[in-house]
Amino acid sequence: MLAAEAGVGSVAFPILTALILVPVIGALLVALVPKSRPEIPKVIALMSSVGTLALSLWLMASFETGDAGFQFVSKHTWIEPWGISWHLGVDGISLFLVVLTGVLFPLAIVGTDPHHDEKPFLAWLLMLQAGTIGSFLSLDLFVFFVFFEIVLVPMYFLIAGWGYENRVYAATKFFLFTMLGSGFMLVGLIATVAIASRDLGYTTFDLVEIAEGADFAASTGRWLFFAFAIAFAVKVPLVPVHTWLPDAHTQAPTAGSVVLAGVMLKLGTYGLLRFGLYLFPEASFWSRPLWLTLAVVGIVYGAIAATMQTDLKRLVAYSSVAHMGFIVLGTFAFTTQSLSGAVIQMINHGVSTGALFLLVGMIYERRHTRSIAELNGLQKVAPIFAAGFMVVMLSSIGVPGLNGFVGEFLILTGSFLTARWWTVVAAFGVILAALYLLWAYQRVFHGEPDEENQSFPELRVKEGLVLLPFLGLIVFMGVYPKPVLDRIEPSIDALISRVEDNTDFVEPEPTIRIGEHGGGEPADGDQPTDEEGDG
Amino acid sequence: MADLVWLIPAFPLAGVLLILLFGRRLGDPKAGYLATAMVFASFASAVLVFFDLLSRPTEERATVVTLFSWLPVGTFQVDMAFLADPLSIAMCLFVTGIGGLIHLFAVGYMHGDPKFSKFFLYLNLFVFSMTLLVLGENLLVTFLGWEGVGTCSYLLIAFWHTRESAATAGKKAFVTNRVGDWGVMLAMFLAFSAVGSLSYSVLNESAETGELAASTASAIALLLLLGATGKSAQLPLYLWLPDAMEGPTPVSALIHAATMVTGGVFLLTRINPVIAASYDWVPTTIAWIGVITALFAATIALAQNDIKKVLAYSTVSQIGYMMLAVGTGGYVAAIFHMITHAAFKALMFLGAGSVIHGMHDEQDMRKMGALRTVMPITAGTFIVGWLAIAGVPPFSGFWSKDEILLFALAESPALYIVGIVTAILTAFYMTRQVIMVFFGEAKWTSHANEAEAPEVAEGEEPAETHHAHGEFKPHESPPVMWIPLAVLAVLAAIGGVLNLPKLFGIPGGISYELEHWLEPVIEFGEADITGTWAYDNKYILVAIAVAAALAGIALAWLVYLKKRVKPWEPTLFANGWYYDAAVSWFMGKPGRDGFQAMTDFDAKIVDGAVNGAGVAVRESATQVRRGQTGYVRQYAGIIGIGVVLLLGWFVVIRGIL
Amino acid sequence: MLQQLDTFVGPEINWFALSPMLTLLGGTLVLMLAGALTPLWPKGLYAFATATIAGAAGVLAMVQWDDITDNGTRTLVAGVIAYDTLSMFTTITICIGVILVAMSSDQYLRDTPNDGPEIYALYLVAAIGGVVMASANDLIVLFLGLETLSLALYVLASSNRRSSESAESGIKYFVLGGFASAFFLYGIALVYGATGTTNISEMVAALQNGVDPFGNESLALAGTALLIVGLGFKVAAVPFHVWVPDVYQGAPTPVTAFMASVGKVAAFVAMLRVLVIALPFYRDDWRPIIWVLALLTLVVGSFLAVVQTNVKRMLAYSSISHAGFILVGVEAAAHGAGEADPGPGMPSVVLYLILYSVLVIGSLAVVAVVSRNSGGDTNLDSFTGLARRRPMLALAFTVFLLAQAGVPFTSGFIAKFGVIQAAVEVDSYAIAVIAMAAAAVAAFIYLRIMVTMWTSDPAVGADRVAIPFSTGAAIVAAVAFTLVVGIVPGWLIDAADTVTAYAR
Amino acid sequence: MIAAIGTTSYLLLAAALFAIGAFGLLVRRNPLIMFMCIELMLNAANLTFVALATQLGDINGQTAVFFVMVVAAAEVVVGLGILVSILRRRPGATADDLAELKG
Amino acid sequence: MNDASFLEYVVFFSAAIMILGGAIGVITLKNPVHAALGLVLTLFGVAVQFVAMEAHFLAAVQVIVYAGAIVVLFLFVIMLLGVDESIDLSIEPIPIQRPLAGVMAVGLVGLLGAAIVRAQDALVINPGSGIDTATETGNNDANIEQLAANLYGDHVFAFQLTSVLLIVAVAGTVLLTRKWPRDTGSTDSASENRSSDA
Repeated sequence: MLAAEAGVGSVAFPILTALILVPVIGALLVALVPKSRPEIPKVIALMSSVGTLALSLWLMASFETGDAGFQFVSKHTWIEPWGISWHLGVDGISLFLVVLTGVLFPLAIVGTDPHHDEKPFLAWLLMLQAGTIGSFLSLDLFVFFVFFEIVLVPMYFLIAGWGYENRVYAATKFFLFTMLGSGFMLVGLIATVAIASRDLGYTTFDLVEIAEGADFAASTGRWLFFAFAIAFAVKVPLVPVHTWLPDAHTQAPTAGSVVLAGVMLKLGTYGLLRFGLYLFPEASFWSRPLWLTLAVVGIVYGAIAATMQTDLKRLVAYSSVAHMGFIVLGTFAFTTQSLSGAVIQMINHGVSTGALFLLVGMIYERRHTRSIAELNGLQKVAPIFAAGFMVVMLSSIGVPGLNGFVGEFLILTGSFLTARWWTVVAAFGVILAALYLLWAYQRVFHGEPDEENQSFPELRVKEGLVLLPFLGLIVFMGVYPKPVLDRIEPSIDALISRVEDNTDFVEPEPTIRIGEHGGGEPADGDQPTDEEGDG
Repeated sequence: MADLVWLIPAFPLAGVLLILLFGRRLGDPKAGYLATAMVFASFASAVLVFFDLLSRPTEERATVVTLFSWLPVGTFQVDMAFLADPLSIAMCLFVTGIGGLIHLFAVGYMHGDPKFSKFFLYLNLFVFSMTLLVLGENLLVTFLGWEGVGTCSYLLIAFWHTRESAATAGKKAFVTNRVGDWGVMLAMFLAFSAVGSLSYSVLNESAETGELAASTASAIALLLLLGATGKSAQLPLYLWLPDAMEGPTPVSALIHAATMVTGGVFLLTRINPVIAASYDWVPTTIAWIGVITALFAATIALAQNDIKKVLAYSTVSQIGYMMLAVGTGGYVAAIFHMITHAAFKALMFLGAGSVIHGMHDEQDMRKMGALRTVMPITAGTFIVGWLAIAGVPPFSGFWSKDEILLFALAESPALYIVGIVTAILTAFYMTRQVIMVFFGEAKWTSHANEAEAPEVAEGEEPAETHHAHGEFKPHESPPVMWIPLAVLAVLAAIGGVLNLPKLFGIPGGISYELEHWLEPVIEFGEADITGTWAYDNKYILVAIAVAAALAGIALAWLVYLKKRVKPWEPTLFANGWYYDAAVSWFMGKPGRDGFQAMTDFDAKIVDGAVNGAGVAVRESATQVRRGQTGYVRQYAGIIGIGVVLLLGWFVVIRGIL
Repeated sequence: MLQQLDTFVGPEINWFALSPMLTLLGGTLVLMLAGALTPLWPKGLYAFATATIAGAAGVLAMVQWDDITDNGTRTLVAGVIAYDTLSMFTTITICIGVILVAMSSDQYLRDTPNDGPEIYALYLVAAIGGVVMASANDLIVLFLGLETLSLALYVLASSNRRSSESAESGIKYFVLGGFASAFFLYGIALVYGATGTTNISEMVAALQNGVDPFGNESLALAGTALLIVGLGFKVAAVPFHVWVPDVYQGAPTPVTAFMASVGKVAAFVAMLRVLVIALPFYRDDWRPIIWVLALLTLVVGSFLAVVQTNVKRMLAYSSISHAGFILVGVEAAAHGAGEADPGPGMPSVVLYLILYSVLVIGSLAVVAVVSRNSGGDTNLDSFTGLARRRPMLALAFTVFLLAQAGVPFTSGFIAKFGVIQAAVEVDSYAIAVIAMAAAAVAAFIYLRIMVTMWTSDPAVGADRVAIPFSTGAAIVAAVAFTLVVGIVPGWLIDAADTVTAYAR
Repeated sequence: MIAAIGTTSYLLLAAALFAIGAFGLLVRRNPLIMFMCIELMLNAANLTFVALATQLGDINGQTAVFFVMVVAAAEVVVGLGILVSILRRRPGATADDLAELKG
Repeated sequence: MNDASFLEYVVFFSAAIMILGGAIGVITLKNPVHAALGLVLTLFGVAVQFVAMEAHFLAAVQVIVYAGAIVVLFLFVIMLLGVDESIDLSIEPIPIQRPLAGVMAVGLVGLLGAAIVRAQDALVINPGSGIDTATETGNNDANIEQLAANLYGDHVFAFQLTSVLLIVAVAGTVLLTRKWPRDTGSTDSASENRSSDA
């Protein structure tokens, strides 16, 4: 039913392809700049990334609100003998991830500077952007896998080349961990195509055609789904395959951490939506107790681990584990609220955690330490910096009125309908989040600064300008998320109805009572408190 | 007119933005006056709305103003909407009114503080959030305010963040409140799954029409109660409030006495139909939590020497009374007491602030005494507050407390007895405080250095705060500070008129004003307990209450002024029944160890497994590598064995078998 | 007597069809003669001539490809040579290999110094052997081709007489190679006994119209076992891989490249000929063996590579694990062996072969360049900070390594993808998953080399490496091929898909 | 025509010869003798070929033997060439002495 | 059994003893020269078996090429490098080598033997066109002629391939035996080329 709208709103200009190509071209140009002109690369990188941002904003502007299907679809045969086509499209789920990618990279480029070899650094960064955007846009299994896999390379080089003391270990761990995961996905992906081709009568890697045309036997679908899910679980990351994340985050250069937390982790959750729920509705519904449990474990586990970290960056990394747990919880709760919450939480987590990493990076720039113990009293010497950190932190804690709350609350509200007890436990994550972040804040910013921290410089103008968009987004998304939600919801509804078509799952609709203002959908007689398909 | 309700939060918000932009330029004291002006403007608009509602027939006294759709997802439609109805407006009136006075006081109190403008930024932000809390049309907007005031209280408690104790207190307040918020959030989820909406109208309506299952209603009520215990500092979550006294005194007055801490009571009142719809034991639970907290806190207050700590515990105790009222159905009484308490407790806190100000940041009552001579206005106003809280007629506290005790007895004698005992204790420890501070002989003449009293050293504020004052000599505060005191004193004195009972002499025309006003929101009123023994014998209750108050005062008089009886201040009370200590120990020791263990598990076991795999590969490879000896004959041997195995497979297994 | 001679009529020989081999042969003779008669050729001319000859052969092969697509496949010279796209694909692959190796050899040989016509002649002869192996339709011919290739490689391996390692590798390779080919020969004999012929076509016919399936089977099975031994040795399948690390490390670097490309290609195609084409009748017997061999090869190759410190040796072990991958493809081909549509197995194998050949030649060419100024030392240390000294060279090597790791947009990914696809389509998931896991393990060494090149500063006094032109050209060509195929592989896949229509 | 002695006897003899050759290659350290062992194995193959050719009445087997002999000759030439080039430098080197490359 | 078959037995077993004895000699005799002589013995034995199987031409080639050329080459190299008896066979430096070799040898014999024995009663008799032998056709050259026809007929490609093989041998030896830097080596290599091409 999604294929039906495929092609709607497609424009003459292949904007999606352009979104991928602009960074690539930028990267090549940067790489080609002669060593003798060290100032040029940054300019080029900035131009290309800003160009990408502009394109993504244009995409968002011309996006058909209320259209559940894929838009701006462009499809060209790529590898004909294998039935692979360059098939791109964007829907409510991927739209804002693309925009987020477009927003984060210019900020990362401006806000951080590598200490050596700026040229390759920028080139890799742009490559990374192309890869992430590509994987968000691709509607062809092969294309998706290609991009999903290619992002490892730039990230690997960013960490290994510009990271901190243990960078090589962290980078290698990250690369191998993810590659191992995606190995399973590759097999599963090919198997999916092979089995689907038996139903379709022809071989194609086209996501939509497979999803529409093929119906997998329950057991088959489950195996295939798990092959995919392993890769995504590693990427998200879910406990217990999360241990690459703290190392990668801690060792990565600031820009790397920002991008890693901002967009790359989303590849996992996005994959779960697009290639789990959409491609294998039956299997993902069947296996949801597992995922819900893993998600909740991740929330609590990550929060607890974060509490006891002594390294500020590591703490933020573990908080990412917890936050991503929320997203997975929402994904596998199968309600409009939880799924919309999951999608919007991807954006919000990208913004908040990205900003947090940026700030931690600034602290490291100034003090050359990430150890919480060595930092104290910063609020006295750098109040504005502290204020910025405070706002970002509050959004990460999930204080209403800031963006972090919107996602978490929607996820929990929706999950409560279908996964009550998991939600009850997950809600503890909210308490723990306050605990570890405030404690860290107190240790780092409160108290009297000792002599090392006396000379801590205040927020510089450039840094402030970089931070400003983040703060703006944090407040805006917290106060008025409606425009975003409106664009997300149709795709989510389509996704859920797809799950309902393929399983005995029925999304529980709470009773809507007379006298309810605001446009609620007409009530169906579902008993609100009962939990369909649960347990 | 009532559509302008959005102005009420708008003004403080504007204040926030203005100070955010120009605060540093305005500086001390202009920023303060700006903030104050904003709050009073908000108060004015509240008054406007009030009269608008008043001009309407009773049943139409509710207007919903929807600004925009906040979280619209499928069936989950939450608007940023305000509900202007008697309850919310009543709350707004005293929140903004008293808040304005406290702002004014703070201008004087915070004079000279380097972060003067930031202080008022926070203060305005708080008022904004508080108005959101009370005006919220649905649980989520209320929650927005709820969390907002929590955040502001965190910021303000930790206002002097260079002080470790302040920072810790702030964190403690936030986290403890979060525990309560957990309940509130779950309540919201439950409400949504039950009635598909978070708006109070829908929720209450469904509760009244009985659509809401008793089980669900009870669950919602209890979860919200958990939230209330957090926000309103009841057992078991009260312990952040005493520490919150680390904040500047106006903060304690505004947030931790008058307004925020009553949020829980307000919330429960707001959803009173749900409580009504739930099982009978739910309100009873609320009542008992309230009354036990009241007694518990009162006992602790007996033995405190920090002037603010006494007030803090008395606040906890008084809110306990309100909870008792809520639990026994006396919602009006609860609101009534909330308002009167707001007045007199704010008064007393500000008085205390004035004293501290005059005493140059001395908080230990043992170092005071006879201050009435040097700061008469403060003393006078404080005494008014004292009489009010002690429950001496005709001061406001008497009426409200009496109303609550009436409902308590109507519910069960046990509640009543505990309540009366608490009343006696209240009168006692307040008298004790008044005597220690304003009467007796002056101990400040031989002002000892801070080193003697540790908790004083703790209560030390940054020296630069009061550079303005010269060498030590208690002095009266400037007008900007005592004018609010005076106004509040008046309110505290005559506050009772809001809801006079039908008693001797009192003309019926002016009685039960508040109850009539709240009629549309709260069905359950005094009318519902008519026929109970308590109702028929009001006079006796009044007599008992007065007697209790006087008894407490007299006793304290004997003990602390006449020194007839040796003071009885057990360390058990002084240390708050060691409850705080126990909790802190638990969090610090086993809790922390548990977390550490989990973290080690992550580092050693989970990550260890990953690295272990790597090591395993390397090790096994090193072993296999030994086989590659470099001897060509051995290579041939390996090949030969391979040949034999292959032949074995083909000839034996495939061929022969 | 006389009239007997009159009655004798030899088989008609389609000279055109044999032209690639004849070109190579003629080139060999020309090189040796001219090289001998005119001792001093201008530098690099040998390499150039070799490349030209190989190129000519390759072009001829392409021409014949068209002929085959038009007129269909057939067998030549009394049915001992298969004239089909499989042989042509291999021929082209081998020619490409020869061209690149010759180009990258030039400077190396002059440094050794070991310049002269012989080595190039041997390249060409070995190429002939490889082509014959790949297109043999008769086991005896196949054996002769194998020996031609092997003997040439033995000599080439030990050709650097300045280095004792080269000599050692030569002798090791020779002893073990002779050992293995003896097994292979004996296997041929046994199969001959079972089927009464060495000709593949007749063999298939004989087996299909079922010679008594009980008795002879044992001979044929034993023969199959020994054939697998011989071929397994050539393709370096564990446990017949033992020679690979030592020989690859000891042999002159270009020769190593030649072995890893041409040698492997010929051996694997010969394996396809023998097992898939000649013995589909016993596929259920030998498929499990291939499965096990693939498993062992993947695991041992990847694991042992991790603990190496010498880049050439690393590449040797990685080539073993690549062989494992190709064996996965062979295993997939086994499922459809002998049927009308043999499935994607064979195409995936030949695709992997051509892509991997270019990769490994390119990688070893870089190694050769780097080891020039480190005095032939190929330890990992000599790559330290290469990115600082020679960014472009480091970049090229990075591309090759990433491709070997199977990163998208490189030919290596296409190769792995094809093999895994083939395996999955015949439902052998287990080996596919194992292969991917092994690839992840093997990726470790590529990362290690890359880290050494990029993230560490060069040792003091490590001067910039001079990149000889011909080698540079070879590397550039290899990089271009790697990336182009990585991005637009369709044409090559189409070509590879045709090999399933083999002649027999 | 092989009335009395069945082909099997020849084949068994060849198998034995083959095994002996293989065994020798594993136990002898002198490279020359290792070569000889390879020759033994090749001869075993030859014997097998001829016996089977006679059995099958098919001349191709004998032709194969002819080729094998050529191969053997070439192999020995090359092998001895390599060997000489080594032993010139390291007289009396055994196969075990050539074990610098390992691991 | 008649005389002919008895004679065959004698021939077969004596030849078998020669073969195995020679082979044992090769792998046991310490002195390379003796080993080479053992090899000769084996080769003669094989030749005898060829004769017994009426493959006269192969028998002749066996004697000439193997016993003649190859063994002589061996002996030549041995002389060139000097006979050394330093290697003591009683000790085995690689511990498990001999057990390994034993296992392999036994395994080979056992498994191949098993295969052969199982195959024996199923071996088809003369399905092929048959081999012309002097005993059947009076023509003494029958075997040679048939072989020739087969060689230049069906196997002509292989036959030509052997020349390539020889080129390898030549080129290889030239490469291996040439002295560096290049000097006279070129001329003789050239002459060898010509001879091989002929």
